[in-house]
Amino acid sequence: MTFDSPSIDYAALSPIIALTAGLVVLVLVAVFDSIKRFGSPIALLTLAVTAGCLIWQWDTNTDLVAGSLHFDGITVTLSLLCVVSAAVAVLLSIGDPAEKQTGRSDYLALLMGSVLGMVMLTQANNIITFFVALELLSIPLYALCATNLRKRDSLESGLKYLIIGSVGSATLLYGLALIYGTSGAMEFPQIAAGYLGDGTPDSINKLVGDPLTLVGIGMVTVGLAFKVSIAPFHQWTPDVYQGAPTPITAFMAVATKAAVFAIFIRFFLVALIGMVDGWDVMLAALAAFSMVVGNVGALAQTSLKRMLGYSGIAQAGYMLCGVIVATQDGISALVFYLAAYVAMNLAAFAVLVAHERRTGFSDDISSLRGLGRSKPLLAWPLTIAMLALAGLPPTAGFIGKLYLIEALVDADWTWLGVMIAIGTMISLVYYLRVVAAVWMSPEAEASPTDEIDTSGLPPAVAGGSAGDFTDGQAHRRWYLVLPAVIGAAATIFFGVVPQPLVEFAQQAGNALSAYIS
Amino acid sequence: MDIEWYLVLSALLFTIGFTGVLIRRNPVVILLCLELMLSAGALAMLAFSRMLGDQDGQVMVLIVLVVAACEVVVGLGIVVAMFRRRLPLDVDDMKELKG
Amino acid sequence: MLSLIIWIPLVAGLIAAMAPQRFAAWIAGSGAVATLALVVVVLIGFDPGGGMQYVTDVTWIPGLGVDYNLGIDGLSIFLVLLTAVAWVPAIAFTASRGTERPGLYFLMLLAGETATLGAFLSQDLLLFVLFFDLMIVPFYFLFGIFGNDREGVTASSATLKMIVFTLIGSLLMLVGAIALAVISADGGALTFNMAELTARGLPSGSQNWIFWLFAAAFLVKMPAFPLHGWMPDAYRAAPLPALAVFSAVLSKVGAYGFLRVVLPMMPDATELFQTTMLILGLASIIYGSVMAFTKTDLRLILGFSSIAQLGFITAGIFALNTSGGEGALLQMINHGVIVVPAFLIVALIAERFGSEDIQGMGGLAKKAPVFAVVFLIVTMATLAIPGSPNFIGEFFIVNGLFQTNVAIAIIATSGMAFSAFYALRMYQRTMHNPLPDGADSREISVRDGLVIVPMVLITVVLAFCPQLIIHGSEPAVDTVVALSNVEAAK
Amino acid sequence: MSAATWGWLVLLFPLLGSLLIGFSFRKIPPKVAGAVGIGAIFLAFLCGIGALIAVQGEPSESRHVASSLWEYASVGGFTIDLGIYVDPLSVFMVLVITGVSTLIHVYSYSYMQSDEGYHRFFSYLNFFVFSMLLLVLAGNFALLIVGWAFVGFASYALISYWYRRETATKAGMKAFVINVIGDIGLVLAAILIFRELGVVDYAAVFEKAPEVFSTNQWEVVAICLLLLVGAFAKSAQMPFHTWLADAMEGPTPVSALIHAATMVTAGVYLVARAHPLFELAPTAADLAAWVGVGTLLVAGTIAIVVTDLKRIIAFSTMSQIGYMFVAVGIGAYSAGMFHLMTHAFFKALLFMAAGSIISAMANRQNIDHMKGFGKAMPFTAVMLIIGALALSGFPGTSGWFSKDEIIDFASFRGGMYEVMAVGMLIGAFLTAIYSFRIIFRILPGKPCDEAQYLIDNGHVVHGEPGNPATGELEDTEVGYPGEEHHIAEQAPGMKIGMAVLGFLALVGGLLQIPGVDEVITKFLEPSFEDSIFVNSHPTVAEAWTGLGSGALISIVGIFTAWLLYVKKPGIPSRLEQRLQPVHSLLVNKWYFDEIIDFLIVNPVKAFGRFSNEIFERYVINGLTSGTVGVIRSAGGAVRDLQSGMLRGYAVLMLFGVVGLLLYFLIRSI
Repeated sequence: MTFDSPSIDYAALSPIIALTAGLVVLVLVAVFDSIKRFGSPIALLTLAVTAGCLIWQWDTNTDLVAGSLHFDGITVTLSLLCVVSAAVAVLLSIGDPAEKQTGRSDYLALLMGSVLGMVMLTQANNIITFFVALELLSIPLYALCATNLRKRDSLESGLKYLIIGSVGSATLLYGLALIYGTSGAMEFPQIAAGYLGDGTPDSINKLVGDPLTLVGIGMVTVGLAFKVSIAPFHQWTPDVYQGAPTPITAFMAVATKAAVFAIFIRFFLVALIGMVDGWDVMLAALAAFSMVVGNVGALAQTSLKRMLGYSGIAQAGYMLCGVIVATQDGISALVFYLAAYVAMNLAAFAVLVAHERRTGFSDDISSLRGLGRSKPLLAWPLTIAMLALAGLPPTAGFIGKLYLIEALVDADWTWLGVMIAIGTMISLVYYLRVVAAVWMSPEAEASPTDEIDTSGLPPAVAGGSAGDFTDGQAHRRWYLVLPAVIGAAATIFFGVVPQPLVEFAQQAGNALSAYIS
Repeated sequence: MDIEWYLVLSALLFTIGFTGVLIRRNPVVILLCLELMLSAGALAMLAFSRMLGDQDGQVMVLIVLVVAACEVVVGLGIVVAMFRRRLPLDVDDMKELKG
Repeated sequence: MLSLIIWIPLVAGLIAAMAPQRFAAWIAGSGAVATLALVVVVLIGFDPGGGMQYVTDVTWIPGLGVDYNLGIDGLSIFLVLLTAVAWVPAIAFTASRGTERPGLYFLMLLAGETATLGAFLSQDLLLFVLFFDLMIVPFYFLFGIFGNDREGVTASSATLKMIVFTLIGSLLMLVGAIALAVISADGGALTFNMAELTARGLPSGSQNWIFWLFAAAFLVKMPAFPLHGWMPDAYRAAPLPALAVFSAVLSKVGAYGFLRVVLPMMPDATELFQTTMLILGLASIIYGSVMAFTKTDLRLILGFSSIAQLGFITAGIFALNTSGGEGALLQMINHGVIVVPAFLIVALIAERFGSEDIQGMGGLAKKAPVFAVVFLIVTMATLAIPGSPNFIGEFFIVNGLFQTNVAIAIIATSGMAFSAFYALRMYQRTMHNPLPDGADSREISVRDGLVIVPMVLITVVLAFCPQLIIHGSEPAVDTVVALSNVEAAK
Repeated sequence: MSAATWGWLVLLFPLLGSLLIGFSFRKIPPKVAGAVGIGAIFLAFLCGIGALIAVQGEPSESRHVASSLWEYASVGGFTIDLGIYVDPLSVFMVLVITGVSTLIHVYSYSYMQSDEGYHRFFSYLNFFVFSMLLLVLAGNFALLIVGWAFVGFASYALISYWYRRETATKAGMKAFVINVIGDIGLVLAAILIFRELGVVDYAAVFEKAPEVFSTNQWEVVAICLLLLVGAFAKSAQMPFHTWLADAMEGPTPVSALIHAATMVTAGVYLVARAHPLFELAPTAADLAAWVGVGTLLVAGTIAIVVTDLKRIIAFSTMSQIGYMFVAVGIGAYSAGMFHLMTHAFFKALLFMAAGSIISAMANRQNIDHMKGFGKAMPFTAVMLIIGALALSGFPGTSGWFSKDEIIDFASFRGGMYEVMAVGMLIGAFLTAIYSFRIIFRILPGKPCDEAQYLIDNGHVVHGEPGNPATGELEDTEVGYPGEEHHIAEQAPGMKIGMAVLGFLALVGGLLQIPGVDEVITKFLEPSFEDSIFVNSHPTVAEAWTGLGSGALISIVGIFTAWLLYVKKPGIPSRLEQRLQPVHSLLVNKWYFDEIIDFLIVNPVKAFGRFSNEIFERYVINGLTSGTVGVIRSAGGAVRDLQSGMLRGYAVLMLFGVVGLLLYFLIRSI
């Protein structure tokens, strides 16, 4: 029997190839002490190359690897977002205590692994790649969360994230199994075809109504909802965000949402499009619930990272509306909002990292007092980020909310639009409380944080130096201030001239023109 | 044996795993229970693959085993790190992050 | 040309923020004066009957159907003039008093001017909503950073309450605006162009709830009776020059919003809720006046008197006839012109007495006759003494109300009697009665005089001939009012 | 020059005078300021005469001229233009106002000599005359309201002229608020006129009114009632009169000018000017008359009991204005105007005389302390007597002619107007009593120590400065009219003013001798030719019999006053004990102040306190802090849910999964 090698479309696979290459090089570099210092530049280089490949493949729309990956507009846009947030995470973690303890390149290798998982997830087109990519994305993050061995919180957050994450993945797996069983196929388009049955309306109802399918969809929703921290499954988010080292929190908050929403779109709007009125009300309920829980929860927070965690839950609720609407406008609104969300959050986290380094790990809002007067270069990006998150006009946040509400109202989901408005109203209080702390209150002395007494412990594992953690000049470090300023500038720029970002988002929107109107 | 029995078994496995995670306090045992839940999913996948007659399900099961292994590795890694830090290996004592 | 008017203040503000602090005041002042000059040029070239003029229409976000569409007509020409005129004394007064961090102060003040001018000039609904939101942000910083903490209420918590209140309104308006555009497009091309939306019309069912979304935003902004919870704390916390401009101009955007958006685009709903809005306006008049003459803090007296005046304006707008509408527009400008010097005078009084509570005041007129006469003219205009332009505004509002609902008109006139009482009480408790020891009643300085007297002169000139404003704005008000009463349209 | 240009000039000079004095208060010395003030008003008087000649020059049927400068405001068909309307009625009023004002300016030139607010006084006085002239010359109802309000403002400014005195500022506030209520009446009337007739100018309104309205149609009655509200507020008639008594806080020339001659007559002018409307609404006209009668009786009774000199004269003004309202109410317009003129003369004279006596009494106004000024101040005494004679309608004096003409007209009309005539006669009797109560209490008898001091060393005693009404002491800066006071005997200005007025009070009546020369009626006839009463007035015989009865009543009144206060001084005090309740009723001015406070002022203040303490705190703030509280507690709940316990999260996750599955199972059935 003749054995013909499969035709591999290297061009479309180039982003994944570049990332894998980078990952391998990083792992090798980690071995030799002398060149360990070059970890970050290599990581940045790989990310740059990947971004280049993605942009090179801007408008390809093909199936890859025998249908298991599908490279199209959604992939390009959302992968770019993941790559950008990864780059910023790398920049932020230069000189981060966690990175020092685990040795620079290993830390970055794990990060690269996670990014690879994300890029694959945005392309996943069948159940197997879906599950593998999701796990490839999560497992390095579990590890990364626990890297700051010095701090007890970091270990605790890592373990919590792992256990709850695995429960979510297990549920997801079981759901996928059920869907595979009832639809009879692995690739999403075939699943959709499978659910259509022989096209006769009653067969559709039978299949759609069949309990196993619905249970399957339910469990898959739980798995994905957990990953993107939608309401009832959000409990891990605040703890992990607070515990994990801040660059990782930044990366996790932004990149995971982008990747998981990619698979949300592909899975729900390609595979399960047949039973849209089955799951859209359920998702709407989840979205509304998470908006309320996220916004209300954030009110009572004093730690900035926990507050950003809760705000992440609320923003995830807003973004989910893009999927519920099941229209191209909905997807482009979602992608636009994600892009704005990336810019806002990275600016906020960059400032937070710089502030933490300078004041020794106190992420309490009251420690931000008087920042406006003493460090305007840090204060302005944080203020712009907060105003953008609150959805005030000159920023991309406002245009994002506007685009989302317009998509909702267009598809007769007006009550969700009002829910977004109400959620934003509540969110004003805690976002502006940060702005008030930065600008309007007098200078505050930084409160020292709890630190494990590392006296009795052996030196850090794998050669991590046990130097002290505060870096007085943190606020002037280029790699900390640059992402903050760029993030804030991007927020304002896309707030005033949103058209390029709208086109970027529409690229993703009309990628699914074949499946939805 | 038609497929219902396999599904019932996998559902049973899943619930046992889930309750194990809820009840036990030692992280290592929790990791074990997670393995159980993953294997329940794998079993269901196998059953359906057998019913549908194609090998996709079995390929998936192999991959699931690999992934489960990775998780356990990372999980145990963290548990060891915590043990070295002389932190109490009890899930209920991990209450630092709350509120 | 209009874009120039909108963006010059912001540019001047940015330069003032960057430049060395010594020149900040001069740059800011020149920015404001330049805008004023441009507005005067536009005013000269303005032809009252000519509908929308100086139109600039550039597509901004084609994806969302939003375009950068500016235009000026009878409705907005004089409000734009009021804005440009009001900012100059505010900046001059702050410059003469000096603040710490002047660069930031002037940046925020001028950003406020940009947003307000934008709101008055934008002919695209989304652009209007955007500028409407943008207006409150600079004042949030101004009141928060430069405001003064009072017992029990810190400046930042008072301003937080203000901005949350206002933004709740404007968020509801955002949803309303999108719903309005989407429903009126029903499948066709989505646009936010106000003229287009007015032409398309809206099914009356959806008009009703959209009406209340818009009304909520504008009533909070004014502030009107039930939704003025934020006003006392914010007014007590704010720095006075910024407050003068805030109270004079920003509350007018709310009233202007009714005329520009609600009346033409939702005629059925306006017709349906006319009486409720009249009663709301009336409640503001009565409640505002009653509170004004019980309060003892000068800022709150002026604040609640503005609520009463805005109540008059709302009633005028919802009389839905030319006389009511024109009276309301005239009253908006009169109130704006008189409130700026009023607040600056309160600042001068506070400097002389050390506090703003009128119980400890009196007898200032003894050694400050010129100051007393200026304040007398301001008080007389505030209580709308016949002969002042404010009276002509109130006269035509009551005349308009008379044609729709006689009972409400008569109760509204009681507002005139109350205003006489509280304005005179304010004047007497500060100027007359014996001078308490420890207060120095020195004459108004030439510098302050140069800042305050020009605005008072505008009122005096308008007193002789209010027709200047009426002539310019009547055709535009006619079109809006004609659109709003549905039977005439049918 | 045409009458219109004269009209504009009449308006121009007082305004110029007021601004000139106002702006140059630091540069020109007080003397020059006084001179400028007097000059401005005198020029206005000359222009008034010019207008008189111009108007008389016109043929009789076209003796009214309307001219407007520019269009003041026009919205949706409602056009108001800045116009004046010159006709015999307005010229007559201009002459009375400017004439009397010039004399009062001369009087106050020396009376206010050492007061440190001299410039401010003359500036306000000139502004007052300007606004009064604007009111009288206004060509349409809107401009009338503007004049009306300026007059109100000027009276406020002059009442609280000594602004450092608490009682003065309170009185000023009270006068101004009641005046604003009057303005509101006029505003509503103007709006109603526009709604019915579509036009606001006098000529057009009075020409269109008969076509549109039928007599006693509710609209025209409403318009007239609203006009009456304005008139009563300005002329201090029954329900709105409480401010007049307190207005005596102002300096005496102010009381002379505003609360005797000019401002209080504005209401009478308004009713006369709008007579076509009132004739279409007889019920309103009768109401005006009845209120007039009521006021004159009430005021008369109070004047008998009040002990403050200026307040007695104030209440007498109220009752004389009552007479004028009856006159214009029943259609005797020219009689009303004539009484208005004569009243201006003798009432101003009385106030001036009272002023010089009060100065002599070192600013104390209680007549119980005043005794024996006849010898101490002969000139003032004579003037006082002339004024009292004219006021009580002693035969031969101007008061006699003017008051009795009204009474004759009332009795001529018969029916219920007969009852009014009787009321007026009783009023005349009361007037005679209280006017001579002043004379007999102050002039005869042993001079009190101030008078004695004046007789001995020829100049006035200087008590320490005190509030004349309440008597409690004040610091000298309060605006006390300077150290030296001025009595007519020593101040030339006061003497000239009083002398001329005294002459006019005596001689004024000859202008209108029934049967001989009805100068006023013939002069005003063109203004009232469209009135239905124009050619119906009592025959000459009836007029003279009326005059006879009037003379008789005034003599009897004077005799009883003489009896009570000179012959048997004990009677009044005994009467007071026996009729104690009546006495206290009258002393408290029939408790009007208390009634108004009870009905209007206190409820409004209570409503203010209620809304301030309770409503604002609980409802408005409750609303906001309530919602914030709810949200914050929800936030707390979410935070407590976050127990940090890993197993807790897993449980919630389980609930989430179960919830979803249940939802789907339910859907799938």
